[in-house]
Formats: sequence, C-alpha cells, structure tokens
Amino acid sequence: MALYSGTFHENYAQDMAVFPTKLHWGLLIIFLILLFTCPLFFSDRILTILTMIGITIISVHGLNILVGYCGQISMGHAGFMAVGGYTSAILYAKLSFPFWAALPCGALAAGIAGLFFGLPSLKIKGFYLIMATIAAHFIIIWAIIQLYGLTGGADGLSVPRPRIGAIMLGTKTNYFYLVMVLACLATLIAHNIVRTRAGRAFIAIRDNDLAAEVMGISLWSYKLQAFFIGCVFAGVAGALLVHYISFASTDQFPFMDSVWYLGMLIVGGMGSTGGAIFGVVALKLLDELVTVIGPILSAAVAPQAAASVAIMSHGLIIIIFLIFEPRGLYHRWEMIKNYFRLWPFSHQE
Amino acid sequence: MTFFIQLVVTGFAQGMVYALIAIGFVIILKCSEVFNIAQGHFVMIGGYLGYTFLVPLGLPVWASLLAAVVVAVFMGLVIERFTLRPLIGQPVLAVIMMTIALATVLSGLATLIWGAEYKAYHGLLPTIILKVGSISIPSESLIGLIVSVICVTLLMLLFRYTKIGLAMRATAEDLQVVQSLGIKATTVYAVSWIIACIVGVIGGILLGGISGANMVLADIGLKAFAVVLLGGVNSIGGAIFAGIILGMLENVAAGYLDPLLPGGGLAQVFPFIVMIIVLIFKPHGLFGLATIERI
Amino acid sequence: MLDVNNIEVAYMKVIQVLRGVSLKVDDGRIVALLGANGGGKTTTLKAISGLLKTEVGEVTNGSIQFNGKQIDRYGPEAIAAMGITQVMEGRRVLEHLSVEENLLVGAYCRKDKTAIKKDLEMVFDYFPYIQRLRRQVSGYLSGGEQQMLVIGRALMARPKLILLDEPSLGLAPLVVKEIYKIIHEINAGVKMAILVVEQNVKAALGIADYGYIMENGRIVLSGPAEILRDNEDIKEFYMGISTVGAKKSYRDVKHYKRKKRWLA
Amino acid sequence: MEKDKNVKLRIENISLSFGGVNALIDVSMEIRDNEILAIIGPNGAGKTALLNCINGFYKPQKGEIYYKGQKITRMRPDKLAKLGIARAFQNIELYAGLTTQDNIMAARHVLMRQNFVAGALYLGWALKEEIAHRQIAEEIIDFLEIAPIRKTHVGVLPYGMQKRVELGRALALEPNLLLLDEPMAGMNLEEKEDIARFILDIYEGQGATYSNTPILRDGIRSIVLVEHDMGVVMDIADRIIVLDFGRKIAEGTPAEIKSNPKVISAYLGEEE
Amino acid sequence: MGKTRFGFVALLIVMVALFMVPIGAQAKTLYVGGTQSLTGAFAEDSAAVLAGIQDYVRYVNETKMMAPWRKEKFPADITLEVLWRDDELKPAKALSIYEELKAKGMLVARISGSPIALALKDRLWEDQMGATSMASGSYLMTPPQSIFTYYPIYTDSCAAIADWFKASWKESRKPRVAYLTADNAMGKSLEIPAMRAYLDKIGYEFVGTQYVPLIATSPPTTQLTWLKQKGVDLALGVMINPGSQPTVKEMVRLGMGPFQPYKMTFGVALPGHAAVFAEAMGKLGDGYVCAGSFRPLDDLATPGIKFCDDLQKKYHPDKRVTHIMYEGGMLEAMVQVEALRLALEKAPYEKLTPKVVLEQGFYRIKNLNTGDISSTPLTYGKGDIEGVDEIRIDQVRNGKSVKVGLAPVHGIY
Repeated sequence: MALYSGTFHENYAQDMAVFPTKLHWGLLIIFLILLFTCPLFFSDRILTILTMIGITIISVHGLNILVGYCGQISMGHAGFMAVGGYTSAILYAKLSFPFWAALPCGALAAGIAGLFFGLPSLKIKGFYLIMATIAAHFIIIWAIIQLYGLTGGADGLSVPRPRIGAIMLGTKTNYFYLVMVLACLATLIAHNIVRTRAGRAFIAIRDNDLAAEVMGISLWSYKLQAFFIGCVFAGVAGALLVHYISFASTDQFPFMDSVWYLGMLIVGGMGSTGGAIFGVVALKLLDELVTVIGPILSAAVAPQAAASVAIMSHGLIIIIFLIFEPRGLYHRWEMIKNYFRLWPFSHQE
Repeated sequence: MTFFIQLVVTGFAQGMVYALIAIGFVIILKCSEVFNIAQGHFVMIGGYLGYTFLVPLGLPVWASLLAAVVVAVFMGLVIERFTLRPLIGQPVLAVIMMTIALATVLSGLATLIWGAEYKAYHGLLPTIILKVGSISIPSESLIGLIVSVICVTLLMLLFRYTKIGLAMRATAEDLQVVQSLGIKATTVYAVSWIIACIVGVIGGILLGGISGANMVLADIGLKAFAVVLLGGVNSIGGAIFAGIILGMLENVAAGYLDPLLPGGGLAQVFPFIVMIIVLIFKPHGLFGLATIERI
Repeated sequence: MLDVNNIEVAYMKVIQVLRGVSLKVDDGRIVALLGANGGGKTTTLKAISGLLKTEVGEVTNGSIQFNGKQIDRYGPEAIAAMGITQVMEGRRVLEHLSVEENLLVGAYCRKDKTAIKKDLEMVFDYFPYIQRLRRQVSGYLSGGEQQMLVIGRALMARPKLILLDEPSLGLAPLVVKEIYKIIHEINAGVKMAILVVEQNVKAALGIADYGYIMENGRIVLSGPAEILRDNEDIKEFYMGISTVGAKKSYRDVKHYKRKKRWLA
Repeated sequence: MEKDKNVKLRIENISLSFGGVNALIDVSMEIRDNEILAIIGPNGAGKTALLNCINGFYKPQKGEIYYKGQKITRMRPDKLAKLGIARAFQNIELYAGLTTQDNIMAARHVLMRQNFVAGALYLGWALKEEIAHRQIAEEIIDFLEIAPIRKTHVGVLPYGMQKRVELGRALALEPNLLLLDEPMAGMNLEEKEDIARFILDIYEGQGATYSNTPILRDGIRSIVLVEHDMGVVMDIADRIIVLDFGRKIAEGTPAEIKSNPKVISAYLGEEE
Repeated sequence: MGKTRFGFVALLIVMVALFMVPIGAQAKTLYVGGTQSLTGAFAEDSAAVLAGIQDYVRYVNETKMMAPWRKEKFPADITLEVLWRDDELKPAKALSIYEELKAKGMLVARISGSPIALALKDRLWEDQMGATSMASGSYLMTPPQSIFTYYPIYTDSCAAIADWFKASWKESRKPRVAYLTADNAMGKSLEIPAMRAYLDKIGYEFVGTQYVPLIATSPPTTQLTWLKQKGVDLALGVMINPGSQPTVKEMVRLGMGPFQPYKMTFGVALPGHAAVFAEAMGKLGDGYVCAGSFRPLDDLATPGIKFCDDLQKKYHPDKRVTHIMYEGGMLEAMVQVEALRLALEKAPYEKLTPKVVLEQGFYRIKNLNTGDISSTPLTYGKGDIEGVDEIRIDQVRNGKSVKVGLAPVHGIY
C-alpha cells in the first residue's frame, strides 16, 4: 500500500496501525457518528434493512476468515447460522437464560458445530470440501427438524423479544444499535485476527498448505481454528437473526443463503475485511432494489414477468459485474484509492 | 425381503439418472475446473423443454428429445460465449460466482417463458408396470436407465478415442500449455458446456416425465454434486458407480429408517452423510485421481 | 522472420515490465535472450506468443511482427497456428496424460495424419530416453525427461519458431549438456528457428548464433554469439571468469556490490 | 542413541517409494555440527525426497531418522519445525498473498505465543509481541537486502527476489538445522554469488552487527545444501554426499568427490 | 477502466434513485395486498392469488360495489390500491417488506406461505395487524390470532376426509391410516397430537408417517411400497400439486388406489387443489381426494365463480388465469376490503390504524357472502380465525373433480 505523500512512520506500532493518520481517524469518527444517528432520520423499513445488512456483515466476516483467509471454501454457512440461532433461541425461550448469555452460547454452539464439520477439512480440499460443507448444511437442518422436542421441528420455535436487564431490545432502534455495535466489533475483531499470528497462519495455509506445515504451522489446529472462528461469527449472526424475527424456523436458513454469502464475498473481494462489507452492502441493496422494482415491472410488462425479471436482473447484474470486475468491488475501490494516492503518476513500479 | 429388493431396484434406476446429471457436472469440472452450480438448472430447463415440445407442440417423443438437444447445444454455446469466456484467466471463485448468477438467470428465464405454473406431462413414457415376481420396476426409470447408459457410453468413447476428447483432457490439466500449442481453449470449453447442457436437458426430460417440469427440479443438481464427489471429481466411471450406490442407499435408508425417526426426510440427507464418511477415508472420492503433490 | 519492435508491456495496466525491447530472429537461427532474473525475458516470450493475455498483461506500445504480419493483438491460439510455439519454463507436462498423449496434444492442430506419425518417431529419435516411457503417465517422469517431453511436444506442432524458456532450469549439469546438444541437433536437422531464454549463459551461447542481454526490461547488449562469448562483462558477470582469466571461488565474494559497466 | 556428540541429525537406512518407484533405497548419512553439507546428484536421484523425509513431509517406509538423539521419523512437519529444522524450497513455496514482511512474520509463528483471542483484541502484550517479532523480521530483511520489497506481495516479485524471501522465511524460524533445496537454481552468476555470500554469512554468524537477532548473531552451524551448480558446491561445502537413483554412491570432501570416478560417470561428466 | 468506473457510478445512482422513488399516494387511498411468494414452491398459487386481488380491487374502485350480490357500498371518496412485493418465500425478506408496507400506511397484511406465517405471526399480533393467509396450518391457531384463513386449516381438512372415508367403511376391522405428507412445515402441520387423538377417537388404527419432498424429483416408490406393506387403507397428507401428481402416478403404477387392485385412498388438504390436479392428470388421477378445495373455475352456475369469470373477461380476456387460486385471491381481497369497509363504518379515514381495522373490521366480519366461492360464508371473530364452518370434499372421477361430500369443521389444533 502506498502512503500519502508526506506521511512517514517512525516506529513499528505506527506502521502497524489500522488508521495510520489523523485523517483516517477523522473519517472513521464521522462514519460512526453517521451510523449511530441513523435511527434519527431513517424509517423503520430502512432500519430493518440496515439491521439485516449488519447481521449479514457479521456472518460474512466469519465466512471471509474461513474462505477468504484460510482458503477453506464453505457453502454451509447458513447451516452454522442455524445452529447459533436455534441454540440461542432454545436457551432464551425454553431454558430462560438471560439474553446476554444465550447469544454467546449460541455462538459457541455454532463454533463447536463448525469444529465438527471442519474435521473432514483435515483430509479433503477444494471441491471436496465445498461439497462436505454443503452436506453439513443439510445435515444440520435435518438434525434440527429431528430434534422436534427441543426445536419445534418444522413448526419452528417462537422466541420472546430479547431484553438485557431492563433494556428492551425489541424495538427497532434498540436492536439496530445492538446489531451495529456487534457488527463494528466483528469488523474490528476480524481485521485484527487476520493481521496477527493466527491470521498469518490462515493465509499461509490458504496460499501454500504444504509449505505452511513445514514452516511450523499446524494445519490440524489452524484449519479447525478457522472453522471455529468463522462459525462463531455465523452463530452470532444466526442468533441475532432469530431474535430479530423472534421466531426460529429452518426456512430462515435456506441453502441458497449459503451460496449468496459466498457470492457477497466474491463480489466484494475475498480476503479483505473491507471486501466483506462491500459485498454484503452491494448485494443486499441489489436484493432490496429488485424487490422494490418488481411490482413496477409487473405493471409495465406483465404480472408474470415481475418475478422473473426480478430474479433475472439479480443474476444479470452480477454477470455484468463479474465480466468487468472479477476481482471484487474492494479491488476496484483500492485501485481508485491508489489512483488518487499516486496521482499524477499513473504507474506503480 | 421383497421390500428390500424393491427398494434396491428403485434406487438403482434413480441412481442412474443422478449419474447422468452428475456427468455433465464432471465434464465441466474436468475441462475448466469450474464448479458449475447451474447444472441443476440445466435439468430444470430440460424439464420445461420436454413439456414444451411434447404438450403444446405435440411432437413425438424422439423428435422432442432431438429438438431439446438442439436447444441445449445452442444454450451451451451462448452460455460459454457470453458468461464464461470473458472470465478466462480470472480467479476460479469468480467463475463459480458466475455460475451462481447463471443459475439465477436461468430460473428467471424459465419463469418468464413458462410462468410459475407446474407443467405436467404424464404421457411421455408409457405407464407400464414391469413385474418381476412381486417386484415392480417403474418403466420410466427403466427408460431413464437405458438413456443414461447410452449417453454415458458415448461420452466415454468421446473422451478416450477422439481428438476433441484428448484436447478436453489436456485443457483440464494446463490451460496455458494447451493455448501455446494452438488449441483453441474456447472451443474446448464450448464443447464441454454443450455436453453438460445436453446431458442436463436429457436428464431434465426424464425427470420431468416423472414429476413434471418445475423450478424445484433444479435442486437435483445438489444431489448430482454429492454423486460427483463420492465418485471422485474427475472420474466418469466413478460418477456412475456413485450415482447408483447413492440412489440405492437413499431408498433403503428411507424405507427402513424414516418411519423410526420423528421428522423423517432421511432420504434427502442420507447421500450427504454417506459422502462425508467416504470422503474422510478416501479424500479424493472412490475413484478420483490423487493430485501429484510435490514440494 | 520475427521482429520485435520497441515493445512495452504492463501487467494489470499498472506494473510496467518491459520498457522498449527490440529483437530479431532470422530463419533457422538460434537466438539467445540472456540476463538476470526479473529482467523481463519471460515476459518478452509471453508477449510474442500471446500468452500475456491470459495473465492480464498487454503490449502497451511497439509492435511484434512475424513474417511481416503484426501479431501482438492476436490470442495465443492464433499465434501458435501461425507457427510460433512456446515451451514454458518449469516443464509443464500434462501430468495425468501419457507421454504419447502429451506429444499428440502438440500435434493437435495438424491435419496430416501420416506426417504426425512420422514426426512422433522423429521426436523419439531425438529423445530416445522418453521412447521407452511412451505409455507412462508423464507426471512421474524425472525433471530431465519432462524437459525433453515438453520440447518434443513443441516439435510435434511443426512450428517455424520455438520459444524456449529456461530449458536448463533446475537440471543436473549432465542433463543440461544433453538437452542443449539435442536443441542444437534439432536446429540443424529440422531447420527450426529457436529463441531461447536462459540463465545458463555458457550453455546458451555455446549453441546460439546471436545473443541479447536483458536487464530491467531493456536490452543492454547484443551481438553475434562468438563476440559475446569474448565480452569482458559477460565473462565476469555471467560466466564467473575474472579478467585475469582464472575462475574465482565463491568463498571470496566480497560484501560490497560491484557495478556493471553498461549500467553506468 | 547418543553415539556421537557431534552429530546433529542421523539417518539410518531409510527407504522410500511411491507409485512403485523407489525414491530412496537404504540411505544412511549424518549431518554434523559445524558443517555445510552438500547433497548432489542427477535429477530424480532422491535429493528432494531425502529433504522431505527429514522434514516429515514424506514418511519413509523403512529406516529411522534421529535429530539430536530424538527419533523424528514419523513426526508431523510442524512439530519438526518447532524442534528447529527449517527449509527453503526448490520451487518457490512462498505465501503469494502476503507481503515479504508478512511472509517472514508468518515464519515467526512457532516462536510466538499469542492465540487468536489475544490477536483479535490486539491489546497489550499481543501488540508488544507483534512489535518484538517485527523487529527481528526487519533485521532479517535488512540482512538479506530485501528492504525495498518489504511491503510488496511476494507473488509479483521476480524469481531471484522470491528465492531470497524464501531464505529469509527459513531464517525467521531460528532453526538449528537449515535445509536449502537448490537455493541458486535459475540464477545468474551475480545472484549466485550473493546467495553464496548469504549462506556463508548465515553459517558463520554476524556477531554484534545483528545483536538483537540470535540467529544472525550466532549463525546456524548445520546447513544442508542441495545444489546443481558444482562451482558453488565445491567452493562452499565442507562435505558432499552424492545420490544416484535413490542410493548413496559417494561421500567425502569436495576434493575427494571431484575425483571419484563413480561420481564423474553418474553425474559430473568429463571436464572439457 | 474509465468506462467501467463510469458504469459503476451510474449504477449506484440508479440504485439510490430507485430507492427513493415514492409510490405516488393520492388523497384517501387505502392499500390492500401484501407480501407474495412469486418464486419458490408456492409461486403458481401466489401468482393466481395476486391476479385475483388485482381484479377485485379494480372492480371495487370502478363500481364501488363489494360484489354483484351485495348491497353494501365501499365509500366513494376512498380509492383502493394494490401494494405488493415478492418475498421469494424468504422469512427475512418478508420482514423487511412488511416493514416497508406498514410504513407506507398499509392497514392489512397477507401471508403467502408457511415460512412467512411462522416468521410474521408474532409481529402481526404485536402490531395488531390483521392479515389474510394463503397458508392454513394449525400453527396459525395457537394464539396470537390475527391471521385469518378463508379455507379450513389443514388438520380440519384431513379430519374431514377421515370422517368421509369412515362413513363408507364396511369391513369389521379398524381402517388403517397413515400420513403421506410433504416434508416441510406445511406438510408436517398434520403431526399434532390433537390430530392423532381425533383419528383414534373415530376408530382408526394409525400406522405411521412417510414424507415426500415438497416437489418430488423422483417417484416416491419407496414411501408407497412401505404403505402397501403396512396395509394402509387411507393416506392423509398436506401436499401441493407438484408433490401429489407424481405420487398418484406412482400409486397407479404400483396398483394402489381406490379403483386399483390394492385398495387405498389418498386424501390431501387444500393446497393439492382437486381441479388443477384433475386437469393435469386426467383419468390417471382417478380416486384422488382433496378437502377444502374451491369450486372449479368453469362452474358458472355459482354466482361467485360467474363473478370471477366476468372480471377476467372484462380485465384481461386474452390472459385468463386458469389456476384455481384465482378464487383464493378474490376471497383474500374480499376479506381485506370488507375489513376496511367495516372499520370505516366505525372510524373516519384519518383515524384508521391496524388495530382499528383488526377489531372493528376483521372481528366484525360475520357471514360474509362470497358468492359460494368458499364452502360457506365467512365468519371471523376474536379466537375464530377459521372463516368457514363446513368443508367441501372433492374426488377425481373419470378425470373430473367431483364434489363427494361436506363435513363440519372440528377445530383440531
């Protein structure tokens, strides 16, 4: 990464800082202020969308650690979210755990499920692993339905609105704050993990697992750690989703969601914290856009056409996007940033 | 015992159709390392095509199949030209994403052309019950079996003995080398996508004859993935074997275990459970080639 | 035959690798392109063969002409069809295919079946080592055998010009000698022009007619091979022979950096 | 099993085969303290396979390997790295997605203590640890003269530079035994001279110049070098072992090897 | 690169602009409609429902009549508008759609499928929002209750089939019954203790359950063979058409069915749609029983069906909707509009809230004459969300759907 001209680092701490200059800090603070004053000027609907985006960001950060950094492609992420969601829901609704305890327990449960289904990753790679994680998704959903007494099976499980002490988190505004705080925290944690010891080990495994092992990184331990961390994030997201809808059902965690989470990561740009955020925001907005224009299209073309055009436009936009920017939005963003940093010189040696 | 044999026979026939669909998937994976999420959607389109040619257009069965194959060839060409070709040389994940988008577009297209309605065409195959003792063999499954066997044999011959087959295998190994030798990778890709489309569409017509054309037909693609992985990603023979094994296991498991479980539905996950267990012991599937790992 | 005119190459439109490279290969000659690592030799070859395009790179300036036709806008397949075949570095055999299948892939674009058969025998004549392995899966061949296989594969395409990228990379001295001997024989026998990129200056100049030295994306020195062989700088920097003429020991290398005269 | 205090690693009669091909047949050898040992031989002679066995990457079917008297034959590679065996690879095996500096930091892995929880929070001692190791990484970068490419992703570096980073990464493990697999393959003379200088410097240690980095200060007293360039091998190795078709055919000082007829016919060829 | 960057900016601007597009709200507009599932398993039903809602609303706007056979008028100064979004059968998406529509001032909602019902029911109750529902599982009955159905819940439908079958049972042994049902929430809504208890009470021997995928991709040979092996006489299920068609086809092939060598009757609750089924299957489907279904669309002697037919002829003569759930759409629109009209009787337009519409609207719908589209006039109230009191039972005979019986609602949940 190029530095702005006139910026010099004088010690390692400075060089390693996430926000190296006052400008960065300033921008961050402005962004946070804007984010946390959202409820003041946005409607319930926008808040709902933003909350969903926040929840998805948490989940996709987890997937990014697993896929983008550690290179273990998972298409079962929604399944792990389901584990987190259901555990938290059962603890809160049936065993009357407090919310602040149920949520981490859900995350932990998802992490443990991740460890379990991550075990095959020690032996298998690539496409085989993708398939094993797809299998994990269906096995988890099936298991949830089998555990009728605990989970309500296919009927689902009703969950009361969460509260911490006297604070009711059921209102949209409060829940929005909860999700956003957690999303920011998740972003920070994800970013820190990948730039320290564990993260470097993940990338080493992704880039060259054989060499990594010879260089002293235990594949066994770090692949499982990646699964654990990734799934803990998924668990948090799943729990937040279930508590938000105040209902747990297997329909909330469809397989296609797993696929789309991966899609968000690809669109945003794998292996960068920013990429995960970019991808989620872009695809979620696209999704909402498609929903909004559906009826308009329907009126303009034909009632039947609405659904199809909506779905198709979703796919077409992604196709066009991939043709022009196959390396992800974040890559484009970095190029633009670099362009301005290097301006007026157009080439970097 | 009769019950058991019945389950095995049903499973065998069902597995053969899985295998057929899985082969389309293997071919693309072999040639271009693309994990084609849209394979199930080819099947779905096949189901609808079967309906269109058989019911509104009233073509005979053989003509419908032929017409569907023609459409499949066209579809393969278009898909390769406009979605996959621009991505040559880009990261594999971008290509996978492209197939996800492709799947979405295909389902949208199907809705646009055929509407949301479920299209049944029960007249395609004769509803005869073949009986061997007290075991009944569904004639549709039998025909599916025959068609699958023919397709698979043709493909095997193609790969082993033709020039394009050699080019496809070579491209699967190293794209740059093949390009530097003057082989048009785009042609090879186009052929592989065309084959995948044809195989998917034929599978779709067979399945459509059983359950009618519907969007959910696309979900069969997932089972095909499991079959492919169980057999080993680059083995066509493996896909056939695994398809049949999974078809049988699925039925036997559903027949004996489902009634014992509170929620049922074991048939849907059983293939996955088997697959994971097999992969733990044989990481490259039952017949997959181990990559030659050097350091 | 091949005329590279002042080309510039950049990857992803940002990283510039070549800054004005010109070179010439005449019919039936062996030309060596020599120089330090990262100097842009491989990039030059890829620019000629069109493989650059598969790696998000492009020729941003200058032109490449082959037999009078400008080729720098064509894809690798089209260029190969015109008669330029690149043998990439790192012995890229098609691992799961047999030796014979590997060779047949080389002849894929040819229609003349009988001639292909003859050429197959010719390749086995040049490389008797791989004849006995013809049915074996090529992934298990040793490095030298693999190098021979990929050269043979290129021959099967009957090109007018072969681009050879570091045929000696990571091979034992004996094998290097053997391979260079065969390259020389091929050039003499089939009259194919060869552009060889090499680190091993001694080996390459041993068989080449003409040589170019490349550093940092520019050609810094060129001339007939026999003249280059006697060049003081080349002797010192590429062959390890000091001006006095005696070979010096690696133990005596100084810590400070020396300077090449042409970079002054 | 302590026979000789001087022996760092002893290989006893190991045999290895895969796919029906014998890569190593009954090879025995030892690596001593205070020596640079070169292993030479034609392609496919089993040199890399031998290193892979020492690394634990391949498990020999027969025979045992002892490191400082401890049996290490079937240990996992990462455990061996922790014991102090480091390796630079023949075909560059760097982490292409990381920068030079992070590649070296990634090799500090075994010497660091923090886990992902500490890293995630990035507080207090995790930060301190990062900085401490960063300092050592920087000294290694300085030593190998790769400071200008510190923040470049290694995937885009030229070959020679990648080889250097590879060497740096092996150093960062602070090993007791350094295995170098063709560190000079594909290099021109000038680069070879540089690498040869680095290897000798690493072996000897730099004393007070790099006082904060023990590995550079004290040197690595056992280095195994697999190399084709006879000039280099003859000049810097103390002892040479020659392999051919998986068997050890000769062992001795450079002078002895140079005149060994077996070696000449199998490998060196006649001098012109 | 310049071009692509421009493209991105353009795309972003278009997206933001479309987000901000306000739906033109004129003075005194009330919204009906709600979330639709135009993709997914219920797509075909949902599309027909949407067409029904749109036609009915257009009729009311043009004539201010509630139906040709009714005297009540809709207030002349208020326009109705259909507002809908496709939720793709995703609960999370339905949630944000619900928020959006609520923010736009919608006073009634709609439930398009069981996943949506499960996700939204508590929220609807919290907001005191009344909703019509296309899904009708027993899960709607457990309080809270602000979702109203216009056909019986699935358990009641299946109980009706059991009643009907038992009435014609001649043998001395107990008839054996099994569930053969879809493997999703809708299908599994049968499996409640009350249902089993009722079957036991009226003298059945319960054998077990087999599941069929919501939409079958292979014939359920295994499941059917199992039923045969257990000697089942009656199989009950909740299954949509794409599930039941291959099932029945396979039954015929295995020689199972009321008119086949092995006597077994297969009965499903409404989403199996007898009329749609009969049309697709012809004589192959003989013996299939469906409870809670509507009259076929060509039954023009019925005023309600005639009304449907007239509207279709009037508004889109070339694009006739042939799916029976068009009638469902008419009913949903009738219920929603009626609730709004009743609420307007008690409160002025400006004072309307979801709560008012629920309490003064939905709860006050009594004996709503639907022109016999639904099996009985609809009556709702606090604790009574099931609009009908009797269940129509159809059977496919000679390739036609024929009404074979009428059974009372038992309220099994």
